[in-house]
Formats: sequence, structure tokens, C-alpha cells
Amino acid sequence: MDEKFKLDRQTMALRVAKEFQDGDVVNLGIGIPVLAANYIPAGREVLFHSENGILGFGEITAPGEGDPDLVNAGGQTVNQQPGMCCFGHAESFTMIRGGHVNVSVMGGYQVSEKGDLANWLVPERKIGTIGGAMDLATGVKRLIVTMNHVTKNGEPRVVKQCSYPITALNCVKLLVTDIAVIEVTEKGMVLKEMAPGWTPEEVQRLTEPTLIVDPDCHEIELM
Amino acid sequence: MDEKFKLDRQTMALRVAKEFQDGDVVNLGIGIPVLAANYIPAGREVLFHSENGILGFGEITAPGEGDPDLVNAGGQTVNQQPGMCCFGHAESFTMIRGGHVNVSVMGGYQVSEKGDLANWLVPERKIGTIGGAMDLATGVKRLIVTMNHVTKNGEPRVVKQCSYPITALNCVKLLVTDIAVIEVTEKGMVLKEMAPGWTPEEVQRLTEPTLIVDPDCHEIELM
Amino acid sequence: MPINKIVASFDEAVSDIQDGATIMVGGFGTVASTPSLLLEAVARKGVKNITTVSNTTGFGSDVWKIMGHKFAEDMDILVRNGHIKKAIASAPVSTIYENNFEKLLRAGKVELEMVPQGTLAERVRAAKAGLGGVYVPVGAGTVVEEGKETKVIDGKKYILELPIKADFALIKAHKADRWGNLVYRGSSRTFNETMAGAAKVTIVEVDEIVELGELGPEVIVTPGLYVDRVVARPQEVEEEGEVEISAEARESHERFLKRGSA
Amino acid sequence: MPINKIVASFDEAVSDIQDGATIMVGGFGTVASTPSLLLEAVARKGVKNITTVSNTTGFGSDVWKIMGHKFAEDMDILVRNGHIKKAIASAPVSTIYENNFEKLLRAGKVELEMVPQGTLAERVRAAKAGLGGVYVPVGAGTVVEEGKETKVIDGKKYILELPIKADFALIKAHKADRWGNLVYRGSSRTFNETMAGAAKVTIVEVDEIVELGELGPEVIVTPGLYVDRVVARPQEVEEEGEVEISAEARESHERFLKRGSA
Repeated sequence: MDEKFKLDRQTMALRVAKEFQDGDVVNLGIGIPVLAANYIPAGREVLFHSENGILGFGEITAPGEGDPDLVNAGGQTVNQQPGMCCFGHAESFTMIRGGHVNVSVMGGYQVSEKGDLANWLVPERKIGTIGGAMDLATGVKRLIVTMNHVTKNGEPRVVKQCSYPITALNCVKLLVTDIAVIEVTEKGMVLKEMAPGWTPEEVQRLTEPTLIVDPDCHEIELM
Repeated sequence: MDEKFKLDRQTMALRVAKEFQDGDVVNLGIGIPVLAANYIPAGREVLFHSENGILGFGEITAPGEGDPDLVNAGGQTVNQQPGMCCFGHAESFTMIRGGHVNVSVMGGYQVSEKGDLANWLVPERKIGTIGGAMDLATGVKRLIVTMNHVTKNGEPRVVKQCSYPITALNCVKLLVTDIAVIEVTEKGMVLKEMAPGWTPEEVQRLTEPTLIVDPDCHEIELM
Repeated sequence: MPINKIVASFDEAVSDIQDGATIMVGGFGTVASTPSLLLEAVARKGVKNITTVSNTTGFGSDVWKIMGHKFAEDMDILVRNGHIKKAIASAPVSTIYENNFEKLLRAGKVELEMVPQGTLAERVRAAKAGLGGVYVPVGAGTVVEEGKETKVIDGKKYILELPIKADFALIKAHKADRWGNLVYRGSSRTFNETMAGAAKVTIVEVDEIVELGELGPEVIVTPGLYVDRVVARPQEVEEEGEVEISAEARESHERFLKRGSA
Repeated sequence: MPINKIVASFDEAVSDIQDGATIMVGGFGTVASTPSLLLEAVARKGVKNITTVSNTTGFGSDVWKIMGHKFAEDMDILVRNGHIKKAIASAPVSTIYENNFEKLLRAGKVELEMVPQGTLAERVRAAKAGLGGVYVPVGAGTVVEEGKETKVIDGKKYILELPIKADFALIKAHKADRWGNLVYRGSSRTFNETMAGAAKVTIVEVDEIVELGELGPEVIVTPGLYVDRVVARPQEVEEEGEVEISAEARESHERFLKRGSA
């Protein structure tokens, strides 16, 4: 199989950030999701929520420069900004479980046709960590998952049924992979955008469920 | 029936206040209980809790002089004092239901042999108000009830079974009436103290359940 | 666009409240903790058949005017004008005063669901926190238990209490910024803090709107994500001249001064 | 007697913790939010077979020393010294680092009950708030559901989650007064605020003890009635000279700087 162009991590993060609407409260998981904070579309005001109890904080500081009592969920120090507030865990997950967080972006191992997500345990490892993933996947209004479209061995991650342990059922609304943007709808998975140079057929070949190709399906737009 | 000496409201409040131990968190209902705040034994530090969300507040202000944003559960303005703190309703009743309030003092219509309390509805009135009474009666570590020993018509309020609607079952630990102090124990009601001039037999005559007379039963001590 | 939850008027703030809505109203019962001007606006709008969720059902503005309050309306403005179909409350009537709600209740013109105060707070919180229900020990063996599921857990009996969901929450706070961050004053957090964010739309009446950043991160009580709209009380209030107070209210006030209210 | 919850030493603060106790430990996982010196004192005391309730099971002091933390012990001090029989945690292992807990778990030397983070907070709160249980949607259809009661409420499936009760809660706060009122710093409230008051005895490690009244009524986060004991960190810490850091910790730190931890 020839190696076609795939989006890198930063570009995936850039595409994800386009989804953030004015006034959204957004929770970003570690990895690619947290990079999306750097690409908020110009002029939009977005509030970041971190499950360890801060809302409306600023950018990640340079290493070693921040206040250890002001960190995001990945443990990275962040800057304070006007309007920020602090709270404890029961309150933080009241926000998450109660649907007060508009968007959560997290990584995934597998996403099923129905929007089931598996992202807390690689079965071979036998031991995983649930953390706040199940709460976020269950509670937020809109869950965006970002992951590579296939495993290192070329096996589909976009599957009919997850074979990995489930994080939450019917939770994924949008999937941003290194080759496609897919919306999860009641009718099935809709292919909305593709990486440059890809055809719907090529994306389908790496995808287990049958994709509905959006009439308007086009190359991924980043701006 | 000759009119024997009975404690007045202030004296009942004084007797109740003797129960407050150093460091106790105390919630006082309206009426006689709230008067007890004036009689904390010398040298003891007691924190008052009010279910509308303040802890560690000071005395009731002179009428018209307080801050309307600093009131007790009876709506009376109180003074701030060092160490006081404010919180919302969910937190306030977490304190009450969770057993973090040591003592609650409230009025009663009837108290049964087993410590059941009826104090939210006089059946003839048909409409009553539950407010925070059930939460307090169920949640606090030690419930003290203060009421007249008999109704205006001379009927016992200390009864075998409450005929009035119940506030909570098995909740009253100590009963301070205008003629007696009675402890509710697993073995039954124990007569501990009597108003000056009363005999155990005279108290028993106005009381439905059979009282166990404490070997040390004596005249009510106020100091 | 910068986030801006501030709206210009009380009428605008409540403009989408429809007949039949369920409305949470914050506060404890004291008018200082009550969103008086939002209640006035709802009354002006004239919505019908609403279900209210609040601690009390109001004492009427007279008792508060006697005490010198400028903004004196409480839940009673919705009661006496016949807006309410059903009230969910912990303390619907007073022991020292027959309020208008009690009159309507005795006349069969309004429904009541009485809920212990802490259970009311917990059911509101359950809605806010996305819980399906909570097992509460309060009310076991009483009328509160009637018609509800119970369960013995660890040897103790609990009642299954379900979330109270609402369309709107009307909140009184002290200060807000444009993100909707809130602080309260003294004992006036009460149900305001608990209800903020528990309904589909949360509307907040404040004494003062401040610049973003003026409310520090450690002192904000209600984070802005729970709040949809903020409206400020007018700074100056027109003098009404001589205030007329009913004899009933005067008498009730005398009794209150003696022993506190409830 | 004036209330005084301040105790003189960390060893005194934990002196009544016995073998077999269940201990909640506040914080998120970052050492800044962890009661490091209380954990050291528990380890010194040498209690055995404890059950811990905490968000993580620790990363080890090395990773924190690299980052310049003076008080660098986290849950790992209890793990590596074999004090723990069972851990209840949401994030017991790391994806970028094999911690000591994972090693013991793989060796069958410790038990694990993994709980989603928000459910952990809610179960701790249920104990604090006197609830018998809560219906939580999180975990429905996953391994979390196994062996638990479920219930469909309003068309949605919920799991009955029971309170987590504990003998002790070890809390890290920023400042305390003699009544036990607490404030925290920034993002370090986490499970500290939630667990304070949730166990039979709550013991708090603070940066500073202040006079009663210095913490204002509107800024106190944890009211003193949830707190039993307060102990202050020493102001001056002896320099340890050259700190030895394992190669594994250094590598883990490099990866952390790239992408954040978990």
C-alpha cells in the first residue's frame, strides 16, 4: 500500500479547533486534544475546563515557569487569566456529568458505527486507567474524538463493534482522524472531509462500517 | 388541678444551653431553642449553624440594625464574628444530613417513648410546613426537643405513640419540658430532672409512657 | 465575539418564559436573597400555569417594606396574581401568618408538593449534576415516603428521590461579570447557588456588574458556565412616597420581631 | 475552652491510624495537591493492610523532585513500602510510566477497585452528605456496571453507586485557622475539598496557619466543622544536598514535558 499523505498531530488539532464555537466550554484530553487550545479561530472566545477544577484558564506556561498550584488535567502549569475560577472535584464533575461542558475532545483506540468509544484500555496491556474519560464521554454535550484512522499494523480503528473495552456507548459525535472527518449520525457514519489526495473509496477501504459519503464531502478545510 | 411551678421559656432555654459542649456545632430552631444562644455556659466555645447557610455567626442584632444579607433561619439579622463562613443550601444540608452538626434543638408537638418526633403539623390545621425540620431531626448527632409537657387542654405531649404526623422516627435524645428533663434511651424514657417542687409521680401523671426514674433524679439544675 | 451574558432589562431577561414552564426561584424566603425584579418581570409578562420550585411561597411585599427593603417582592407576587398552577416548596406556609399561598391552597386553587428542605436542595443538585436520583434518609416513616420507592442500604431505610428538572432558574446574586461568574453576600447564597445551572436556562439578577477579572478565581462561588443571562438592578430607585402597609402585615411583623419567622 | 484543632506534629496528627484502616487521600495526583507530610507520617508509623481512596496511586517522589518540589512524596510512599492492601482509585496506572502500583498489581500483591473519577467524587460526597447511594449514568454498558444494580430512570440507564466510607481523610490545604476553616490554592482543591468531612476523622496539612478571622466568611472553602485536626508544614526545609533521581523518572519527565501526564 503506498503511503498517502496523512495529517500530523498539529494539523489534526487545528482541524478540531475549528469546531469550537463562541462561548463554548471545552475540555481537552491529553495528547492531540490539548494542542487544539493553540488554534482557537480568531475572534472566538472559548473557555477551557479542566477536570481537576479550573475553568477559563490561559495558555500552558513554558516548562518550569508556572505555579504548581495551577495546572491542567495533564499536570502542565497554565496561566491565570481574568474570569478564571477554581473549584473542587465534586463540582467539577457536576459540570461534566450534568452537561455543562459543551465540548470534550479526547483520543480514542476504537470508535464504532454507533459512536461507541473505547479509549481506556488496550486489551493486551490488561491494566488501564479510567480517570475522567467515562465521565466526560457520558456527560458532555458534544464529544469529538481524534485518533489515527488505523492501528500501527494497519487495522481499522473505525469499527462496526468495538472489540476493546468500552468507555461509553453512543457518545462520539465527531471523529477527526489523520485522513478523514466523520460525523456520527442516527443513520450511520457520514464522511464529511478527507485529507488532501484521498478519495472516499480509499477512506472506506480503511474503515469497517459502510460510510455515507456526504454530498458535500470535500478536502479537509483548516481555515 | 393546682397550678404548680413551671419553667418559663427563658429558663427552659437556659437548661437546654447547659447541654452544649465545647466545640459543638449547634443548630437552633425558632422559638425557645433560639433563646438558648444567650446562655452558653461560661468559657465554652460553641459554633452556631443556620440552615440558610452560615456557620459560626454571632448574636442576633437589635431590630433594624443588622445586614439583611446576614440572617439566621428565623430571618433575624445576626452579627458577623471571626471564623464565620457562608455556603449554599446543598452544602448546608450536606452538613445536616451527613451528621456534621452535633446538636439540634427544636420545638415539638409530641414526642413518643421511642423518641419519635411530631412537630411539623397540627392535624386540625391540615396544612403545615416541613422546612428543614425533617432533615435536622434525621441528620444531627443529638436532637434536643423543648416543649411544654402538656397541651393547653392538659393532654400529654409525651406519648406512647405520636398521633400527629411524624417528623422523624427514633430521633429525640433529650427532652426539656416546662416540668422535666427526660432522656430517651433504648430501655425507655428516663426522668433525670424535675422543676422545683415536683415529684416523679406528679410528672408521671402528665406523661403517657411509663417513666424510668433515674436513681439520681433531682431538681433541674440551671448553673 | 467576546462572551457577553449581560442583558439590558428584566423584561428582556424573562422574555422567553412561556405558559406552563417550570421555574426554579432561588433564595431562602428572605427578600434579600430573592430575585425580586425578575419575579416582577415574570408577573408583568403574565405567564400562566407555571410550576415553581422554591423554598417558600412568599410572605408578600408588605412585610419587607416595613423592614425598609427597596426591592420588596417575593414569591407572593406570582401567587397572588394567579400565575402558579403548582408549587414545589419546603416551607409553603407560615406558622405566624396566613400567606396568600395558604389561602389559595385551602381554596383548592393551587397544587402543592412539599419536600423537606435538604431533599429539595439535593433533588435540584441531582438535576444539575446529571444524576438519575439519590437515596435520602430524610422522610423515612413519614408522609414524605408515600408513593416513593424505598430501599434499605447498610441497615438503614432510604427514599429514592428524583431530580427536579426545570426550564428556568431565577437567581439573585451580588455581583456578576460578563462570563456569568457570580458571588453572593453573606447568608444569601441559599438556593441561589444550588439552583444556578440546574435548569435549562439560568437567569441572574445582581446588585452590580463588574469587569471580568474583578471577581478573583478563589472567590467566585458560581462559575459562569452555569449562567445564561445576567441583569443588573437599577442603582437608583424612585421614592414611592408613603408606603401603604396592611394591618395584617404589621401584626405579623410584630410577632416576627418577638420570635423570628417561619 | 477555645476550640483548637491545631496539632503540633505530623506524627501526632496520624497517631491513631490503625492497621486495616480505610484512608481517603485528597489531591489530584500532582504533588502540590497532595498531603505529602501526612503520607510520610503514615509510612513512618508503619500501618499495614490499609485501604486507600484517592485519584491516583502515585508517581513516586523522583518525578516531583526533578520539578523542584520541596515536599515530594505522593501516594507512592504507601505503595512502595507495602502499606496498601487495596486501592480505590480512578487513575491507578499511567500511560507513560509503569508506577510501583502497577508492578504490585501485576504481581498480585495489591487489590484495585477502579472507579470513574466523577463517580469517585460523588461516592465520597454521598458519604459526606449522608446519602444511601446515587444513580450515576457514567459507566453504563462498561465494566464499571458489572455486579452493580442498574435502573432505567426517565428512559436512561443509571448505575447505583454506594457511598465510600472511610476512617480517615488526609487533606492538603493552603491555609487553616484554629476552627479548621480551610482555603486552597488554584487548581489544588480537587479531592481535598470533596473528601474533607467525608471520613470519620479529617486531618489537614497546610502551608500556613492563620488567626481566626483572617479567612473571610465569603472565601472559606471548607467550613471548619468538616475538619478535626490541622498541622502546618515546616517553613524551612533542610537542604538535602544533591538529589538522586532515577533514570526511569528522568525519562518519564521528558515525556511529560512533551505531552502532559496521565
